[in-house]
Amino acid sequence: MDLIARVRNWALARPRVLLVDAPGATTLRWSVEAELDRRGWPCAVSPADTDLLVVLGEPGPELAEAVDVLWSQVPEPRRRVEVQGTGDVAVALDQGRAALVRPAESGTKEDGRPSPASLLSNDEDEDAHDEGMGHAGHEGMDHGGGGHEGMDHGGGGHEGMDHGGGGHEGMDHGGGGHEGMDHGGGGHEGMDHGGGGHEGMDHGGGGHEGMDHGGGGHEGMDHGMHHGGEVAGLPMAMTGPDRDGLELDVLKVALGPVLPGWPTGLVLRAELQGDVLTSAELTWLDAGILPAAQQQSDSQGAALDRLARFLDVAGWPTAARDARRARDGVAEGADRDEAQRLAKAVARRVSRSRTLAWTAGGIGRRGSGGDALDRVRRWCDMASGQPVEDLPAMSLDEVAALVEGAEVGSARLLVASLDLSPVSAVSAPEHLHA
Amino acid sequence: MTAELVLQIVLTVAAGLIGVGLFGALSQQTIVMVMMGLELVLNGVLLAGGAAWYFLAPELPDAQVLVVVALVVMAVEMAMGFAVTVAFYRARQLDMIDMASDLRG
Amino acid sequence: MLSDLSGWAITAVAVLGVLSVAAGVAVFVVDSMARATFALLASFLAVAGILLALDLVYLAVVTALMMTIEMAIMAVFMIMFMMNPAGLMPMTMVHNAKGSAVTGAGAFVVLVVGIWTIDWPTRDTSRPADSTRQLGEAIMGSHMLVMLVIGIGLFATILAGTVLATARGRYDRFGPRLDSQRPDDPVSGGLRR
Amino acid sequence: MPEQTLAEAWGLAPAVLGVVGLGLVLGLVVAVVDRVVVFGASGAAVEPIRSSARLLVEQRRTTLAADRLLWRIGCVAVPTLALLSLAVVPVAGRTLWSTSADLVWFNAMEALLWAAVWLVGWGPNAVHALTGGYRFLAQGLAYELPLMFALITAGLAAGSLRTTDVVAAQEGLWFVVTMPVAFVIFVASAAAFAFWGPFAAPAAADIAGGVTSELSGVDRLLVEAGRAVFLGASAAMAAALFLGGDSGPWLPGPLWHLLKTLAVVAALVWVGRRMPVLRPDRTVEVGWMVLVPLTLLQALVVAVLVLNGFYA
Repeated sequence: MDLIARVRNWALARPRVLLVDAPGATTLRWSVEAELDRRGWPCAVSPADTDLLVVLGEPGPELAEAVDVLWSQVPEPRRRVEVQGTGDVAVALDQGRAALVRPAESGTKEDGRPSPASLLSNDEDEDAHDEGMGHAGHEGMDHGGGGHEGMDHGGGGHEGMDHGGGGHEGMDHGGGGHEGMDHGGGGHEGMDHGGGGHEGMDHGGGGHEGMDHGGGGHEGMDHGMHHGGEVAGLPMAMTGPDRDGLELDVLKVALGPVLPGWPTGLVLRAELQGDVLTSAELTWLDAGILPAAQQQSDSQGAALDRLARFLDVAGWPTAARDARRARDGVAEGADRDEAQRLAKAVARRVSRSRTLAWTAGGIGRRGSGGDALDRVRRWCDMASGQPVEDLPAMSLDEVAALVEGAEVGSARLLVASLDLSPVSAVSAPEHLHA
Repeated sequence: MTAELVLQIVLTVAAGLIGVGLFGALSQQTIVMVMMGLELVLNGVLLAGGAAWYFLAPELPDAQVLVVVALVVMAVEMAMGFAVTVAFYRARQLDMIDMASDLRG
Repeated sequence: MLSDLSGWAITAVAVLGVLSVAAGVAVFVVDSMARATFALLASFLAVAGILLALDLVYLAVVTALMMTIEMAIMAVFMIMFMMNPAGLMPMTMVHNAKGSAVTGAGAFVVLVVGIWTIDWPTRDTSRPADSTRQLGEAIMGSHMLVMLVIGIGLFATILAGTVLATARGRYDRFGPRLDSQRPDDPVSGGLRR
Repeated sequence: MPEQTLAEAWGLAPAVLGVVGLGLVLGLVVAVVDRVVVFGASGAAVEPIRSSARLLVEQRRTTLAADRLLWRIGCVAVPTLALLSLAVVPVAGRTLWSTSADLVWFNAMEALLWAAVWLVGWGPNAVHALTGGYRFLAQGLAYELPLMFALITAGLAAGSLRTTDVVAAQEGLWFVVTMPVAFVIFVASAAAFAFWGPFAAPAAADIAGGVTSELSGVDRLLVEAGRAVFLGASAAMAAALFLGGDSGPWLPGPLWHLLKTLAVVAALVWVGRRMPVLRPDRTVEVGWMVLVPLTLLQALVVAVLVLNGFYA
């Protein structure tokens, strides 16, 4: 037993951490990231990859709900850590890891939170669930058909998650994604129940918008889709026009509110065809009760942070790491010259990279002036301490217009290249860094 | 076991593949599924060609060449099938054979 | 010549044969498109395994190679076009099932009768040391016409397939006078922007 | 059939175990080198083993309405195929099993890997994973042909599809001298098939890990190990096909091969980690429009040299 405990301790010595920074917790995130870098703890990119879920600051109700969903997707062993202030970062992380290593305590009940067992249980459990629902002819479950679960990590509202089985309506109710998903395994195989709105999904990026027979979310009717006729009492897939002139199936997705390098709390709702986003719509969670924007005191640090997050999305880990280190050095002020040198080096490296220009150039040019790359280069200038011109602010609607018709990857780069913070949902100022 | 018996077993398998493939090609409504049926038939041809080479005439390359031809036919069938399906779908939003009965001449 | 095919090889051939037919049946039984496609791939791989046991290394490996690529592409197409990609709605999309079954079974019976009644001329002939070399020398030598026709046929297929499948021609990309500097594509590729 | 295979020389089970062990070592080497470049040197040798252990204690993730059968098949197939592709790489002058079409075998394993990764993306029934699967299909399709032509070019010069023959044909001159384009494209395509480094778009952070986004526990370990092993196997193959395999002075042959493999891995990681992930819509066009003609041209040059008796 002792040996097992030791192996466990050794194996989990560097847990992977998923950071969720509530609005206003930016500087807190910086210090946590610096601490993680010191410890060599890697950052997770998806809940399945996570050991420690670290929530920074105080999320609003909608974001808290999203974090709960996220938490439900984290496999055991797992631990959730909440960090409120800069002071106790190291302590909280240590406690989190210590709890993670202890096997007995990593049960799902510890938080008193209803944990969707079917997501986390092992295969046997899931099978039991399937059978437990007792729907005859419920084959589809096992054939991997139905609901697109986990479409977005921490996908906001998780609506339509009925454990019962009957009608659950699609997306138009609040939160992000996870439509067609029910933990009990019931509802989304709607054909058996004939109940409420049912949005079954199909894989091909095709949104089987199963129209409900009972009422409920008549989504998709207004997309001018065609009905393929009815089969087994259920209408067939809805399709939508796409840029290639093929009317293929569409899938409704919600990106956000928690993704790597993504402004936490931002939710992008769109229809996905293949990997092309259409009908994009951007919203902030907790839009009504957002705290006053934290004025970034240190524009150079802020630029480096944004640069690091963009580089995360662009998949350039070494440059992102250097940008973070430079940011921390600038913020802490312990070794300013060194930090400045690093900041200049990384800024030069990024702004002069021809591969980055080749791969990320030309995204989002349609809107106001420059493309994503120009904005990133502007940050590089800011990061190396040069004065830059102010950019006009960009509202969420403008961003959504840019995202329209982009692939998921381009959309991610585009959003990462913008300075979106929750306050811009109301007044839309881009911070003036001079 | 004699060579003839093994040959007959392998050929029976090939015949099974051809039979299943024929059923699929004739019964399925979706174009792509019809193509899968045809692929199965050709799969049987592959197998029969290989068995013929091994058991009947290994000194001649003809059976091997036949298998190569069958493979190429498969590739062509797939490519053209998908091209036709895409064109068809683009024009009419359908992918089922029965919906195109007006093409009957 | 039977010494070539050991007991193990015969067993492998029998098992793989059953597997290939079972996978072939599964293609039309499973609900999910992805599963149907990969069942077909399993059938191909089983046949490739038999070919491997029959000393046809190159053909076996090429079958696996080509069919894998085909099936991966097929899976995508299937999911694109089928309203029932993943068994969400179990439904049968067949017509004339009975007639088809009779035809299929009939073809099978006729073939089997033929197979088991013909007196196959199995001879103890010399086996080439390298079946791959035999094939290569054939299609580059005595059977070169086959290779030529195959080459032309594949090239024609590439052209015809592209023409059929795309809705955009050069006038869409470069403007009515073909004088546009940059092609007007939905997504700019890596070469021209 | 001049030389023995490893299976004949050592017995089947020891040979298979040996090759599997070698594959795991190569995978570990790739992971360690990668880690040294990305995170610096501290404890790099231990870290991949530690994260493997971490994944072993982790629970496997199940998602709703997953196509569990295909998902698990895909997860298991990825490392299996990576190891199978190692079966035709010469180790100490012998391959685990020798066919008359080794190069095509390697290529076929790659193609199967392609399908397996798509299954990993399809299986969990989640949008990010599926997007990753699509990306991998597009990427694999565009890099399949350049890789095939690069392999064939080496076979062309050696006049054989057998890897041991290819190594033997390089006694006078390493093939990399006359076919540098094929060498570079082979290594780059191998990285594309292992969706590693600049070709990691199918598993990139912008889609939350893509095909790997829903993997945890053993499943993730299998897929990640498969990627690393495949990259290691490809490096060993590149060393054998283009860098003369185990030829070299003073040191024993296998050590030379290992050193060359390490050099290829180091160069690949060093170059690959200097750039961001390349988006597939950019790389795919390069694959079709540049790399395919380039490899064909390379094959043409080599064919002319062969006819001139250059390699004889």
